[in-house]
Amino acid sequence: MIAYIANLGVLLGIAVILASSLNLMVGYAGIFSVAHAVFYGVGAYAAAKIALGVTDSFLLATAVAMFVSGAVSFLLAVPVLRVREEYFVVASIGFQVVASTIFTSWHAVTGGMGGLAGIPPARVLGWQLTSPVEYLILTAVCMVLVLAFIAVLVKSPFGRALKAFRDDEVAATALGKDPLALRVAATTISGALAAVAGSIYAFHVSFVNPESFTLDYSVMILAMVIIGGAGSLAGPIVGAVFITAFPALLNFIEMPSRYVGPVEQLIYGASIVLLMVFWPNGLASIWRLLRPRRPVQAAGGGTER
Amino acid sequence: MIVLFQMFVEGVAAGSLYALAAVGFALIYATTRTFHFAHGATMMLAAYAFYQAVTVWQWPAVFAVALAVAVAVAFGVGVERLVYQPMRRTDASFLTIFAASFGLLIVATNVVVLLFGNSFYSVDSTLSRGFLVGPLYLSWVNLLSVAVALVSITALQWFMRRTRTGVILRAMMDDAALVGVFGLGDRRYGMIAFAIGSALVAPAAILTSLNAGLQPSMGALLTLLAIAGAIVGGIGNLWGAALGGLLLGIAENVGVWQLSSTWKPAITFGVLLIFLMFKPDGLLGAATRRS
Amino acid sequence: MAALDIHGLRKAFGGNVIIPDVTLALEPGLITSLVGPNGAGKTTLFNLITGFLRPDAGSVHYKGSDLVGLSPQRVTRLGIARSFQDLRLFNEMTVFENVLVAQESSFRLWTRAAACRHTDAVLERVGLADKRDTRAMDLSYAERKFLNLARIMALDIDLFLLDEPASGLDGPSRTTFHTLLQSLKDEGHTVLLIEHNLDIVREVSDRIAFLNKGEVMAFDTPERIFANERLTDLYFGTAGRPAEAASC
Amino acid sequence: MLSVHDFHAGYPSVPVVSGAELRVERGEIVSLFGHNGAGKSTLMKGVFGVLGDCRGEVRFNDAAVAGASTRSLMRRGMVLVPQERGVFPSLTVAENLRMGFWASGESARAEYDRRLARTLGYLPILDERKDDRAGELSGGQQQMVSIGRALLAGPKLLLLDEPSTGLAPNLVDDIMALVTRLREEEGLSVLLVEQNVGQALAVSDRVYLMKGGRIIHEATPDQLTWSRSLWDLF
Amino acid sequence: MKSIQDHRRRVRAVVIAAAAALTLGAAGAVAADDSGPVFKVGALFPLTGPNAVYGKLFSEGADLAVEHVNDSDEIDGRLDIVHADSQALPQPAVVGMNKLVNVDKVNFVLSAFSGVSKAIAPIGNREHVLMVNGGGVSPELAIGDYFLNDIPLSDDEVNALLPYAVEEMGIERIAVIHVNDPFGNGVNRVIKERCAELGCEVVSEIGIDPSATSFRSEAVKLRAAGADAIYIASYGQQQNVIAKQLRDGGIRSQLLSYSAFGIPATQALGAADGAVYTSEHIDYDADELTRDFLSSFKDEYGEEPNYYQVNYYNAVLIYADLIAHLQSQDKAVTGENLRAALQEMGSFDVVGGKISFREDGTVRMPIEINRISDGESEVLETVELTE
Repeated sequence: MIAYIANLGVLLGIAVILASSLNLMVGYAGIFSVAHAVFYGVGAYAAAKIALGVTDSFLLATAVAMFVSGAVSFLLAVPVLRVREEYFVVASIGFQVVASTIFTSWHAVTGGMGGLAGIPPARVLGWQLTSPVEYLILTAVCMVLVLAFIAVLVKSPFGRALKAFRDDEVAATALGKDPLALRVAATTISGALAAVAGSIYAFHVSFVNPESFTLDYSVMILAMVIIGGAGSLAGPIVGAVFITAFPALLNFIEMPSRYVGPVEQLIYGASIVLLMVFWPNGLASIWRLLRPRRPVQAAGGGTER
Repeated sequence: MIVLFQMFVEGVAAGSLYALAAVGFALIYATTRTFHFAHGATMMLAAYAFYQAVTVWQWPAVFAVALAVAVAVAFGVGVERLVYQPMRRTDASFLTIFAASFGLLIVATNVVVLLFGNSFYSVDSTLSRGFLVGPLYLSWVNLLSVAVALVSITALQWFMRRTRTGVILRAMMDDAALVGVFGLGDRRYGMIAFAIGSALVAPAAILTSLNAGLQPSMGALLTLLAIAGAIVGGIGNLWGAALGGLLLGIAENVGVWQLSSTWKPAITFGVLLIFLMFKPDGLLGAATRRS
Repeated sequence: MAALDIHGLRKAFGGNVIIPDVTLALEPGLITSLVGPNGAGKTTLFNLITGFLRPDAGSVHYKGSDLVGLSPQRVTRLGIARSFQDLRLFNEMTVFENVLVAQESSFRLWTRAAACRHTDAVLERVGLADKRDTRAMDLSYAERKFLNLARIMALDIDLFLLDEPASGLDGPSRTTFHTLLQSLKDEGHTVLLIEHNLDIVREVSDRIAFLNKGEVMAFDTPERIFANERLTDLYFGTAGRPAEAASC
Repeated sequence: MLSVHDFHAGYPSVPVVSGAELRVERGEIVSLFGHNGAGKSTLMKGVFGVLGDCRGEVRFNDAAVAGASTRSLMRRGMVLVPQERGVFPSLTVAENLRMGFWASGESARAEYDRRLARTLGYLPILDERKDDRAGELSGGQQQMVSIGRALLAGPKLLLLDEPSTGLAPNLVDDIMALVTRLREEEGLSVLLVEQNVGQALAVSDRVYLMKGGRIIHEATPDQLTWSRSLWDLF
Repeated sequence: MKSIQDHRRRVRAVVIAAAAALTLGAAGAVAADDSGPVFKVGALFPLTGPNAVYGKLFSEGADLAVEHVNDSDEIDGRLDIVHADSQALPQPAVVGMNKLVNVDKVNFVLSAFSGVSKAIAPIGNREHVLMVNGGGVSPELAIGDYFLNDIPLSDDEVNALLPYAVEEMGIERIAVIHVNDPFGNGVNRVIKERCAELGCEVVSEIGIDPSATSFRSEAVKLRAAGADAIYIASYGQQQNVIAKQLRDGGIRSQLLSYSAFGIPATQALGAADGAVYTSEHIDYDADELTRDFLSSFKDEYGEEPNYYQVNYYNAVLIYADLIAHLQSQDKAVTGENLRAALQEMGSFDVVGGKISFREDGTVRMPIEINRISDGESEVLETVELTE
């Protein structure tokens, strides 16, 4: 039982890292990406390659994974971030599909659908990780580090500049902020952080193949951010917990096995719809409700220009 | 060379259906600003309705087609009325509408799984059989695809130009808030846009089920193609969307002439990416967009 | 040398020529007011100078380089900052953050203490020190106007382009505003001001540029501009006379 | 024709219009002057039912219409010509005009033809360009489309929101002349929001001055011309 | 072994009795057997997603076997089946596997699909859980001490089919359309190797995306290739779409495939009529056990079993045999002991006859060559592979 919970915990930690890193783009930089699984995947493949061919050191593999994934997201960001926001959503979908095809078809590097198997257990500072609980600890540490980094980042000058852009792009530009540079940086950092999750995944599951990094999963990561509430630190965490734990909870409902899957998915889909209709600010906004309501934004001369 | 030409023919047929889906998506998006990710679910539901009517209930084809259209329209109008309109009233963001729409796709897919199971169904019909015309293989499904697309899009063109509702819908595509200033843009028009947009995927649903059969995941891919087509054509321009869909169908089928089929998705969406990078307003987009 | 040298600037939108030809040279260290009827192209001129719009023709020389074709952020970094008529504050951020974000480099993980001190000093100067941690959206109208000003004052710049910074201000706030503007001038900054309130224009300006239909009709000292009846006619219209006669 | 009493509009924290009192008599041209942000447009849109959050009493044609929808106001004959030449750029001029006709709830072909003929009589330029896309027209012509579209709605009271924005003065003169003609020939009442004080004063029967969301002064053009309150305002 | 034979004889009686009890409306016909330990069989099948159709098939075989074992007194205690959803994808499979191993404490897991098997094998090998695959046929599934395949892998099937196709059917030019995954690529590779030996020519190789649903342009390419036969190496819904679109596209060539063509949807597909495919040979007249299975299966599900159902039925029987073997030696039923018992016992009496495993965990079985005609399969030939 402990091992099961530990295992769920690892996957939850991975989801939290992915959702939080995506939130940097969605919630702070205002870039709506449906390609986060690509960076997760690139990170996982890079870590797997290092683990299989060079060293089982988790730290080294993760560092390389972050670099490679950051570089890939940089390459995506530079040309594509010039387009308008709803177009970027579509561009990222396209990027995701192309990347999935590359994962599947570039046999020499990715092993195709067969993937990369037999990844050795991770070694962290000389310590060989074997049990699920040890992986849970590793995941928790990584998650805390990533969250702390994001927390520092959004309170830093960099994060402030992102928020300024989110609030008013024209004003931020007039203050000398470079929109493209900031967004490219946010995307690159976000991609590099997703690679941390990828590295943990690769070592934990010891098998990597394209089926874990699909468009469906990208959409799901985005759903975590939106359902939890974009633009806050707590939002993606709440969203990741909700989406990861929800199907696991439904598992305990008794019903004929052939109905389990569809009914589970049905409830999952319906709850997304209901949440978005009745609670569009995300689950994390429950805390905000406890605070006094702030007045609606003033017109501020917006009616006459 | 004949192979290439045959592939082109197949591409035009496939692209005609994508064009219909893309026009539907573009109409819905441009008038209501709803990123209707569940557009493919409409197509899937219509396809299963058609299958049920024609194969299980053995209805005459005309009624089965009518049922498919009715189901598509009912789903489109239903989600507009029950999900999107309440969200729009609270000024929901692009993202929340996207997420809700994604949820709808999951719900619709799994309702179908519960009702029909996950199996592959095919509709027996001689329409999908190929026949030789000179050196070319044609099939009625392919010819019908092109014909239906031409007729539907021409009819829509006429409707949007000549009828009161059509002109008001076009006005909404320009500036929905301004239509509100005239007290014209009430909820009905959103539902009309959804009704038309959804009805347009019914031919795709029927012809795809004749050609490639039915499976619950059939809607998801069409959604992506519809969105991609609308973007390549230029959002806000229906005829651009039609052209975009057609182009993607041709690219997808001709692209594998020399390349391995495994790169097919990359070809289609590679075209999309290239368009976004070099011509972000799409084929015909710039004409109607205001700076 | 002029602080800003605008030469032959032209801008049209579609068939609408908003600015046919503007030539204007700002003298360094002076406050110049840009006045003129609505639609005269004042804000458009600001947009052309600061890179938000690209002129169809002409040049804008600043410290020896042509600003035409530069992005807005480049123009700002060269030392020209502008404010907006509709303020465009960062509404979700606090007063302090609004000012801090303006002056610090974006690519830094730690906030420098010097930046904080500078921010506090600026807030002190515009009288918003006690609102330091209030969110911008919760400020009163006048406070928002001063925050707007504080934000660009925190930048390290020479030339201020202010778009109606005092509109809607009441008496005491106006005095504060006047003092602020004067102190900017005393520090050697050059200011170009769009302002409708002629009292303020008269009080603060060293020069007035009168813009009409996208052309500089007059550029002179306030005294001489106000003495020119033709210009005041243009600005206020000529009520009582038939409307047709108003066109020049 | 129109009377507004104790009218509030805007947002809880920042009332843009508070306690406004205003009336427009039949066949009268009334101007509303005020600075940017004074609340002129907000007042006008509030009366017209475009803004959600308004309080107060509004009577139009002797009926209480506060909170009435734009749709019903249009059908009663109150028509807004929005700021910034709100035309539908990809619709043709004729289609733009037809939008106005539909908004009045009419559908009879004969009535449409009658109103169209009258409108084109006032605005002959629209006849020449009726099959062109409105977006291809110049700013002045777009403003004509906007007014023409309002005329097709068969207005009794025309709300004109800054019709002169961005237009050359001679075009503004044309518009003011048109407004006067419409009053003379059609018996239209007009509520005009304008920044071009001079040209607006010339056609107005009465003016209100607005500041900080309140109406601070009511006067006839003669009383106002060059008076101190105008100086205070500008 | 006697007990198994016994129980199978009784199965029929029990099923009939149960049916009778139900008809009479009497409740509680089968008394709960509380005595003895419960042995859990983990079933890691796709219950959702496009491959759920297989999950349903696999479960039917396994469920029936559990029922039969429990109705017998072969083992002391009873079997219980625990399902987990793999979605036929590695990540959910790993989650499911971990749940089965850690929460349900199973030491025996039924696996299916090549990707899933590759992902879970390291866990099973590490935790000493015996895994049996009865569905995946990738040539790369010899993966560890605790992993067994009771289905012949696809290289066996190709090795049986090609000589027959070339010699008996006169096929000289073969085109291959295969899924771009380990299984499809493996089949493609084996076909090329064997063809070179047999003197036939591979005229076209088309790899397709596992999620592809439209094969318009592939049909064009294949038609242009002018092959005598087209080998389809896909599975699930996709193989049906391929067959249909090839036929619609005017291709009249012989269709060849492997055991995946045995699913009912393909058998019933008009476009697959005349296709020749291989499957493991199951002699439904082999012995009483097989005949009993056949009749009780028809009673239970109202249709003929296919070999997938047989494989998973057999896998559960093997588990029961291993438990019985350990219980007879008074050994604990642990993963290690199960594996040791496997090596001791060597071969098993299961539906279709005796089977045994090679050192690498693959099964040694005869292969059948079938032809689909009018919605049913007829056996053309049975091939004993020589090592």
